[in-house]
Amino acid sequence: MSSPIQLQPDETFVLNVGPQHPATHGVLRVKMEMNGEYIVNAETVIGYIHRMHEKMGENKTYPQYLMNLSRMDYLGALGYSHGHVLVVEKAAGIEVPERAEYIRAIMVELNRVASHLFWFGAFVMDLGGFSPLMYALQDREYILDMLEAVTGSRLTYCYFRFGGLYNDIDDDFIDAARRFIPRMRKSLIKYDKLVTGNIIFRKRLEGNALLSKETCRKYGASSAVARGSGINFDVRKNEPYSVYPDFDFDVPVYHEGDSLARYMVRMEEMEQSLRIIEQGLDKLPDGPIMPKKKPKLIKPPAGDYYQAVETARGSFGVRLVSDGTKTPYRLKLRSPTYSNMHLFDESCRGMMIMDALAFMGSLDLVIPEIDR
Amino acid sequence: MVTYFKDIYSGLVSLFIGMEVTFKEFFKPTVTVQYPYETLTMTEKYRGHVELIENDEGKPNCIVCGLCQRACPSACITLAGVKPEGEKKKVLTKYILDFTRCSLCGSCVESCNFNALEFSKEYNLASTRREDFIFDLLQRLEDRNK
Amino acid sequence: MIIEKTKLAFQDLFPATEPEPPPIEEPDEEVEEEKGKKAKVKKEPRQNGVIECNYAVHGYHLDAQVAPDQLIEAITIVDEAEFFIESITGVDWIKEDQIEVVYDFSRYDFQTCRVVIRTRVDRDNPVVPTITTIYAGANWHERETHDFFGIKFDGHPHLIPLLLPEDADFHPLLKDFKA
Amino acid sequence: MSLTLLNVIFAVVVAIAFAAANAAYLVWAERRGAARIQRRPGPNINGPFGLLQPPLDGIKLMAKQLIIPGGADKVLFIAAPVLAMYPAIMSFVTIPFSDTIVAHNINVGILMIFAFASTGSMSLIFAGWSSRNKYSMMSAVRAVSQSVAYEIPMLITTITVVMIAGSMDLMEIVHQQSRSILHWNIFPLLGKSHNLLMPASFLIFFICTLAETNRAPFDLGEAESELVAGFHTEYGSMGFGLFFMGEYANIVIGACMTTILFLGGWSCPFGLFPGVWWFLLKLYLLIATFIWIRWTFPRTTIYGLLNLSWKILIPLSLVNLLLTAGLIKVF
Repeated sequence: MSSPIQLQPDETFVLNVGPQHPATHGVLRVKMEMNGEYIVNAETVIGYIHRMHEKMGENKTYPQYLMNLSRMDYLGALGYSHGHVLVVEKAAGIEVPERAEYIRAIMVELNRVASHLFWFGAFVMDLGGFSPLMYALQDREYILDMLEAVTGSRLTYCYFRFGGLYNDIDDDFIDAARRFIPRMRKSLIKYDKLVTGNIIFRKRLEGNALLSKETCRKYGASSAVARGSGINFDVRKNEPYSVYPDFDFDVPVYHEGDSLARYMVRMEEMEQSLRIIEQGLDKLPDGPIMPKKKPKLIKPPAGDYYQAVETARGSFGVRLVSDGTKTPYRLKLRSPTYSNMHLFDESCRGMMIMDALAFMGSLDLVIPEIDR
Repeated sequence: MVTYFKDIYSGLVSLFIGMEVTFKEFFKPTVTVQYPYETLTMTEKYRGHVELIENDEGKPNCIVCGLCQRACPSACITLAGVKPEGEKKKVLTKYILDFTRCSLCGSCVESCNFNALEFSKEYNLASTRREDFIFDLLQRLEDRNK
Repeated sequence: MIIEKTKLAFQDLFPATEPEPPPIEEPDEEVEEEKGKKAKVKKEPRQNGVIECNYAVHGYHLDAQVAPDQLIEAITIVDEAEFFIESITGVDWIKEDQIEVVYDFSRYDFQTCRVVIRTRVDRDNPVVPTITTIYAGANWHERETHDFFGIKFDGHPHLIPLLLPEDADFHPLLKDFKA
Repeated sequence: MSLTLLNVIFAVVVAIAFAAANAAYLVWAERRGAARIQRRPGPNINGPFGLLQPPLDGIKLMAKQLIIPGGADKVLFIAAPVLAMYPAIMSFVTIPFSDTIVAHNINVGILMIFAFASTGSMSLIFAGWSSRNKYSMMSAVRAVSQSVAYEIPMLITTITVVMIAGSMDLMEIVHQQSRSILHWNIFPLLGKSHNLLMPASFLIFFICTLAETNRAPFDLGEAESELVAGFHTEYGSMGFGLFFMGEYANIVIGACMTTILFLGGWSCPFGLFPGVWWFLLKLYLLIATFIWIRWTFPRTTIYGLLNLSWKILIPLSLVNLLLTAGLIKVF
């Protein structure tokens, strides 16, 4: 008789979670050293879908690189494009018409809601509940339909242009967005009843994976990971960009630092995004969506430029080093999940595998965005 | 002891609330589209792969300036044209779109100053062969006019 | 103000370690707006020192260039001031035969201050000390920078390719890299 | 009823057919039900309402190759899916569907069913052990602790019912509840016990049934988002199919037991027209609840599950047992 796995009480074994595992939502691999169900040590292995976006940035002209940003994060693509166009506009000194900025903000927030909805569904699915995913996708479809009608694509938008936008929005979009807000609020109540209040769900997440402020700082965590640990950090508030200072919205902060806090932060962020969309639609000014005078060839003056934006997954930064030519000299993309995921190795030690995977879900991972 | 029973009670209630939600959803109509049997019409601004626009005579508007070729980030477009004797404009003889590399960014359509390119509404593209996605747009234009 | 405080802390680094500080202090007081233009004109590699930058133009407040051996001290300053690590990256200045390692830091509170710490090393022997002892989160960033630029982080606990395949011996973001 | 050879063969064939048909069509019902809850149509292409889906799935599974992973323990690997199916089929032999429809009634029917049910977790252990897969192994370990934890409250609750009925004969238990809804063991007003905590007992039994059959929210053995597919990760083709069918057959057994012990078996709530239809109605309502629960709740954790059992279910069921014993003595 051949002997399967030998398990001695003091012996550990290595469990490969991934690269193809249902809980990793992509090609992420975590090498877990396990003692029974407990994780002794974990090492995350990333890079399975590394595409070297940064090198592409050095080889392509500025407008040609636009479409790459939306390939970084397929769930909240517009936020990333926003960071890129903002840094290039800042570097090249392109004025953006106010209407364009408002539309950008509305679109980014819609995209953020869509992204959070998908995260919500996938997270609950990680925990074993399947139906909330379907409900979340119904609402998300509505957003994607709206975005498709304007941008022409459903996931990998190439909508923002340096100085403005590709398309203007029409009344249909505004109507649809206005109809969406009450619908989404109703859905949020439904999710609250179905998931947030559920005793099984709460028991699983309360006290799961406590992250201290210090850990967040040392790893540079952002988004709900930081805000769930009592750090009031949102780039939209801390370093206001675009037209965000015009909007009245709150940053939900929870101090527990557990997975439930991270969950609650994201759920409340959706409501805040709805508020921004509402205000954006009310305040939307008339005017052009592209500046009158826009340089034909974008050649930012030599120098070093940095722009951070708050995407659905946290603080996304673009560092642009220009040498005054039509291609960037160096384009660094600072992806938020990269830092958030880095936390995982250290924090999951001593956890049971099911808690660790719940923790992983609460980090809101999008693997192409980590790997770039 | 009181909290013990309270926990059990509130836990049970939360479970029943959840079940009530799914019970209500059970009787609502379905929202999905039965894809091969039902299809959706694409919105006006939908971006499928690019297509040539024809003029009144059924010839492409393209004047072979090559701007789209240069604007393309992934070098999907290959085009060629000749200048017939006695004509001012070039005439398009070849327009190949390598759709395997195209990311539908729209740079080509934007860069075109002669209203020669548009997005198609084609989204039912599937094949097991790579060559099927290398489109001869001129051919497609002729096929459309047949 | 945190910007002033951090700047002063940085300035302390330079006279102490470099006996003959060239005109570093001058750029400090320079009008910020000119910085962008100045950088274009400047051919010479920048002298070590700290510059206060125009946030509206560059997107960061303080820009400190330090020598590799001052790095740990500089990072300790930002760590003590409770900055969080944003990213680490490199820039290959092939014309000057140097690689610049760039550390980005920012703050969680509302005293907005973005700090960039850079250090330059020779392309032939790119070695900088690791900062993983101070910021645990620098681990992946340093590995990534090692992947892309071949910079060796001295003392790094696990310097193996992260994003590139594990047998990768090339550094794609170097300007002389040919695929 | 004399047990002839013909009788036995007939009973076994009917039991297998019933179990298999139930398993197959419960998959369909589950998929349709889940789809309705999620506002999709579910399988609707093959046949009217997709009714041909289960046989076609079965054909597909049977046509596939059974892959035995290298280094696996072959005998146990093959035995495990069979073990998953057989206790369910065996249990059907003794379950009374009505006064007349029962393959073979024995006077310790409850004992027999629990004896077979406890071998069910053996199949998970065998599958987990023999697959030589870490996920399967972990799933098997979970399955053991789960079945140990949940058999206790389940048995204690059953003892409560047995005490009320004074018999371990399933027929007898049903007969005692047969007059009206108020005589059912779940509603204790006119029954023998007068124990007002019997609804809690019913709930405990129901939860334990969910846990024993590895249904969500207690599907820790399967836990597809953690352990890939748990004990049947390495199974393909009909090996997987048998596990799948075994799961549903076990659900049917669990629901049958709940019906018999607490819901009065084939008796009508108003004492009219007792018969197998009432039994089936109650049975399928319970199964619908199983499906409904599965598509509503997230999964528990292994320690949450054990806490629930040891801290809540076992004490409560013990209290209930003592109370019932006392009340029987009093009245």
